Amino acid sequence: MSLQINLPGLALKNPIMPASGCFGFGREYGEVFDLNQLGAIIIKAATKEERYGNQTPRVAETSSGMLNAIGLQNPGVNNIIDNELPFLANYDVPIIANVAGSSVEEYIEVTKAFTRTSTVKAIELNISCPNVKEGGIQFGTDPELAAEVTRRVKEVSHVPVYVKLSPNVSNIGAMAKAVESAGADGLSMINTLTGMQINLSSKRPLLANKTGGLSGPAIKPVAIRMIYEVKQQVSIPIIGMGGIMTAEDVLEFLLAGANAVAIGTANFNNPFICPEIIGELPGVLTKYGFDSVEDAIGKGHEHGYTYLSRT
Amino acid sequence: MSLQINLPGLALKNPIMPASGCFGFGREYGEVFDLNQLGAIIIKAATKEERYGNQTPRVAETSSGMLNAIGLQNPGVNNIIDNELPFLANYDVPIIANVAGSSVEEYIEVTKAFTRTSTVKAIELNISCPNVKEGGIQFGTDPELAAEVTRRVKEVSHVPVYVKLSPNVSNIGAMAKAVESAGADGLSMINTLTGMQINLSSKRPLLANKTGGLSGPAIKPVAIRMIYEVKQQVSIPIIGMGGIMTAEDVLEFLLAGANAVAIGTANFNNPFICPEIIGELPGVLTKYGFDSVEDAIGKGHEHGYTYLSRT
Amino acid sequence: MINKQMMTIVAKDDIAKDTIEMKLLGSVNLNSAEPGQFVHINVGNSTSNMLRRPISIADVNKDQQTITIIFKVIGSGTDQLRKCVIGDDLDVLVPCGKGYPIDNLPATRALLIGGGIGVPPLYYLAKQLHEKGVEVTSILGFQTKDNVFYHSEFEEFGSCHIVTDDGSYGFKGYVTDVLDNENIDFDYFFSCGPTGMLKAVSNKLEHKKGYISIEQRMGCGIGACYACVVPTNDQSGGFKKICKDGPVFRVNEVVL
Amino acid sequence: MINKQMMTIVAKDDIAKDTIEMKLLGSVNLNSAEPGQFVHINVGNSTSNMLRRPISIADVNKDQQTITIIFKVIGSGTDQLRKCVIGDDLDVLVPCGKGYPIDNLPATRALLIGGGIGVPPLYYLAKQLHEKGVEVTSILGFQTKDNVFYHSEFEEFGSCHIVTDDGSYGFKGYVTDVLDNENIDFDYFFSCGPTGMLKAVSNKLEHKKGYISIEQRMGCGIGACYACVVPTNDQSGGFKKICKDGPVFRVNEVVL
Ligand SMILES: Cc1cc2nc3c(=O)[nH]c(=O)nc-3n(C[C@H](O)[C@H](O)[C@H](O)COP(=O)(O)OP(=O)(O)OC[C@H]3O[C@@H](n4cnc5c(N)ncnc54)[C@H](O)[C@@H]3O)c2cc1C
Ligand SMILES: Cc1cc2nc3c(=O)[nH]c(=O)nc-3n(C[C@H](O)[C@H](O)[C@H](O)COP(=O)(O)OP(=O)(O)OC[C@H]3O[C@@H](n4cnc5c(N)ncnc54)[C@H](O)[C@@H]3O)c2cc1C
Ligand SMILES: Cc1cc2nc3c(=O)[nH]c(=O)nc-3n(C[C@H](O)[C@H](O)[C@H](O)COP(=O)(O)O)c2cc1C
Ligand SMILES: Cc1cc2nc3c(=O)[nH]c(=O)nc-3n(C[C@H](O)[C@H](O)[C@H](O)COP(=O)(O)O)c2cc1C
Ligand code: FES
Ligand code: FES
Repeated sequence: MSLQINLPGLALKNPIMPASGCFGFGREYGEVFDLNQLGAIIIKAATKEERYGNQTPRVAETSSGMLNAIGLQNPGVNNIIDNELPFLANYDVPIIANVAGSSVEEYIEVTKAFTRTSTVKAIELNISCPNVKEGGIQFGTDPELAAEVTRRVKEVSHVPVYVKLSPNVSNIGAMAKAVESAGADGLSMINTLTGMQINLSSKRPLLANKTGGLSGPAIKPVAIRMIYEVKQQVSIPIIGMGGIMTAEDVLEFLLAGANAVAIGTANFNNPFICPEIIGELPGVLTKYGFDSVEDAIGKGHEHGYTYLSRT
Repeated sequence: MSLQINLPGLALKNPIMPASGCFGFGREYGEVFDLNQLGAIIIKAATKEERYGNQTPRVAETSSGMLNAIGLQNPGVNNIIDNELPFLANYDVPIIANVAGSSVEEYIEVTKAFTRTSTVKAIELNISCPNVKEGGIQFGTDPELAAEVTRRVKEVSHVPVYVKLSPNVSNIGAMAKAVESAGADGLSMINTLTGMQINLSSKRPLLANKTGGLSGPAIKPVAIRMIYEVKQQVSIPIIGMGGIMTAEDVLEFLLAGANAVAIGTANFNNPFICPEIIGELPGVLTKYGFDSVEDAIGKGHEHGYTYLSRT
Repeated sequence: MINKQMMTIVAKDDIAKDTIEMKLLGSVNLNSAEPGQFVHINVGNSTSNMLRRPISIADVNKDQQTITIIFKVIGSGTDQLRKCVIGDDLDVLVPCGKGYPIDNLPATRALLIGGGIGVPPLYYLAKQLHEKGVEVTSILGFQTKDNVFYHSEFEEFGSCHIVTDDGSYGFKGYVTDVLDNENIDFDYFFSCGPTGMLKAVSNKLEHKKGYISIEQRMGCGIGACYACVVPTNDQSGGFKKICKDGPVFRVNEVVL
Repeated sequence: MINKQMMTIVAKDDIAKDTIEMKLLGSVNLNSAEPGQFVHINVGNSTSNMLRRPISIADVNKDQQTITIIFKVIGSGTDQLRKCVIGDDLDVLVPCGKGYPIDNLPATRALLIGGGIGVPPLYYLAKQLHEKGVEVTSILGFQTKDNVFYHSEFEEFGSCHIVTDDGSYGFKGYVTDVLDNENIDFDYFFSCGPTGMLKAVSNKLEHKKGYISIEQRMGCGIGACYACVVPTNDQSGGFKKICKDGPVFRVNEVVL
């Protein structure tokens, strides 16, 4: 069965890729399985300069999920290009670079830096970072700021730009439409929901950063809803993510309207999850009557309701 | 140990109450345990006229949570006053009436109707309903609409008004401040996150209404974060809810800044959950060094960070 | 009165494909349980399978204070239940809903029509009717041979026609084909099964008195959450809660 | 190389209050496991306990291809682990991290200082040092008598001082009190325990060569997620990943 999917800039052998921040720059998982099996790899967020990130603890466990507040730790875009991308260039897998920043200028500079490598096949624009200049409002929660940063990044990018949407918004459709009109080639959704856990013994938030991003199966219904909603409002492709643990979950995302999917938290539970899901996907597609991945995309929008039956 | 808490209009023997929509009008759970044990009861949403609600299926199960799309089914405020409140008046438990509507006028009329009974001790203003006149935008996602409806309802209400906030917003603090300035006596948070589940066999959203509200432990980190955030921005009391399953969870909400809590989804898993938690709360408070419920409220905002230790 | 009790699994058998029969020993008296009622089982913990699963009472043994349930594994909850072993305790709400109102029914010849996993509640019903001296005929439909269960058990109470979709066991066809082909005499019918079957049966037997048992996804299982409503057929805009007013209804009482 | 394997629980014993010793039989060769390394155990399923739990390797039996772990029940994951029984399979990443680099260490007299549940990794270390002919002295601190474990096991390799906070077993006081009171001669020290203890030990022994083992909440456990970083002490703004570069570090290599 064909698992192939073609998206702007990305010829994917299958729709499965590790999500940004959950797979580093591939080295560690590369010791565990052959990365050539993957549809693509989304690398950890890059900022202009090296960043240490937040204090620890940086992760907490929640019911069917986890919180993280890594704080965009990374060696800076130039170090990534010089020291991390050459390793990934050995593989026959498209690399998607996650670009972060706290000002439009930083997003532009990071994107520009990536133009000097041919290893990166697409940009994932991470607009969930706070906009320092505008007083900490997230680019990801204001349609105008989001459109602005998308437009400016598109001007300098030599590869397609996928804008990664934050779910912490009142109107996800408005965000999607704003970045689509600003020229986004695709969407990537969803990033984490902002959450907190308070430790009863220490009587304070468990994460040193206080709040963290909620990921894992807990947020899957929110991801599915947002993708379903956005799919009806835009025509650019969607890389879906949020709580995927199984090949069935992948199909649910495809039905909702995702063209490909990314897997984050599940890697921590099972380092082999990506290749395992790739292996199981054809069987699941067949079981539910699909001949290819392409065939299933958006099919959750068509069918009439069928009643429960306990036969 | 004293579990008592006094909130505007509500002298609670303990801070535990069933959440709106998860306890009907108390009759069914009243057959299972003595309702006099409860701190308060928040009854199911009331609209002006009788409403049948959405088509079935109305519920779906998700990882550590559930989706519901009941659609505000209720017999209408007058039937509630005539046929449901007399039953609840037999108990020595304050009743909080959840008021819903799809226009400011409807909210006002429902609230006015409740002035003819003395059984209702407070109003919980459910602003998550779509505003039909303004084209379906939720009152709960627009600070100005929220303030407007709060102000108008306050004008006619003879009891304190707690505004129930929706978590489906970019900026929960702005919502909270808007309704506080409009005269809200308290907040109730959080309502459900909008989600969806797609059924793989039928290839369509499982709920007949397509989307539903996500509740249960999955959303607890979002609830804790929002309460913690709002607590720092307003001075009115907060009734906290979202995923409470244990007395430890209740303490986490108190530390985050809730003055009392409501329990929803957990009732379905265990019909005795409210009295059980009331029984366990004193032990949990003592274990973590508190002498009363009052003592624990907001204490998660004070302490410095203490390191992990595996002694 | 519904009570919440821990019930111990005292027997467990595979009786057909993915179909398991379990006997549960009660810790609180089970005498009030009626045919058509169900149990609401907690199959998870606080993070997985938040919602209880409704399963019909397939039999009650008042001497031993056990109830029998028969369930088919179709998803995560029933799969979890399948993993339980003899000796395990289950957290159960019992008995839920209203059963077949046979106590005051002037029935003399009853026809029972069950489909698939709708068959279990009819077994205890057949037994009770038989004890009351009512003549019982049953028609049970299954997908295929592998799914068939309780054929001989039903035959103890009267004649039993089995149909399968593919004819691999009994007659080939639907339960309604038996109604067409056999001239079964009865004054009341009782049916439980998939909605499609219930509709077909209700249409075919529209001038007969009967009761059907229906299902819907449930939240609370006790009548508080309004998840499981079904509109009534009387144009009044009324409704019933399947978990509390049902799952058994008079034929044509509710909209299928 | 880390591998993911199913390991069978072949022994399980309560050795102190809420403290369990388990022997796990590997299905993949365990010979490369070193003292100080840890295993990363999946204690849940896809919805509960998403994150694996890091537990130190307390001993390795190369003949039997088993490893021993000792853990204290402090939360939902360790509680889940406690519920596992002999014969159960655990999904384990093994071996993780870098251990105590004793192979090329010119140590002749080693001092081991452990606190509470930081004691387990020191056991396999003591054993290995002893095998290499290094003289081993240990100081082990526990809260109270009920928490003490492995006293005689450590005595097999040399003298072992036990302290408890309340004096209910061994000396009353902290591990650092033993350093003050006894004149222990050593060239290298190795320590594992709560951060407060590691700080006190590092300060007291600041002119000594030594290794400490530290902990942090982990995501991946293999170096990919940056959850478990610790800044290095060299003012360069550098950092180490505890799961991959540690959990063992040279004393003063990282900021405690
Ligand atoms: C009154 C009543 C009596 C029943 N009696 C029996 C019986 O005797 N034997 C038997 O095998 N089955 C019976 N069922 C159906 C049984 O409840 C479902 O098969 C079961 O809940 C499926 O759970 P799951 O976790 O395996 O499936 P999943 O699909 O994973 O369940 C997801 C959610 O949907 C609900 N759900 C799924 N299918 C159904 C369904 N058909 N009806 C109601 N809820 C459903 C589940 O309870 C759960 O909340 C009965 C249903 C009702 C309403
Ligand atoms: C390298 C290393 C080796 C360890 N060796 C041992 C050992 O040999 N024996 C032993 O009993 N314990 C050991 N620990 C601590 C052990 O990992 C925790 O006690 C355990 O993870 C707690 O899990 P829980 O679910 O019971 O607690 P919870 O508090 O419910 O866990 C919640 C989350 O916090 C994490 N967490 C909680 N406490 C710690 C901690 N102290 N360190 C790291 N993560 C934590 C958990 O892994 C989980 O992700 C070690 C920790 C590390 C980092
Ligand atoms: C530890 C961790 C680090 C993450 N870092 C990033 C990041 O650097 N950039 C980004 O866009 N998303 C980041 N994410 C979000 C994920 O890419 C993904 O959108 C989210 O976790 C939802 O998917 P999941 O439920 O499969 O994890 C991170 C998530 C986790 C858990
Ligand atoms: C079945 C169901 C019905 C609900 N109905 C209402 C309602 O009528 N009015 C309202 O304000 N909230 C309603 N809610 C939301 C709950 O009151 C509560 O805010 C939410 O479920 C979070 O709490 P929980 O996680 O403890 O369930 C409903 C929730 C559920 C699960
Ligand atoms: S399931 Fe709650 S009312 Fe029927
Ligand atoms: S736990 Fe992921 S890098 Fe250490």
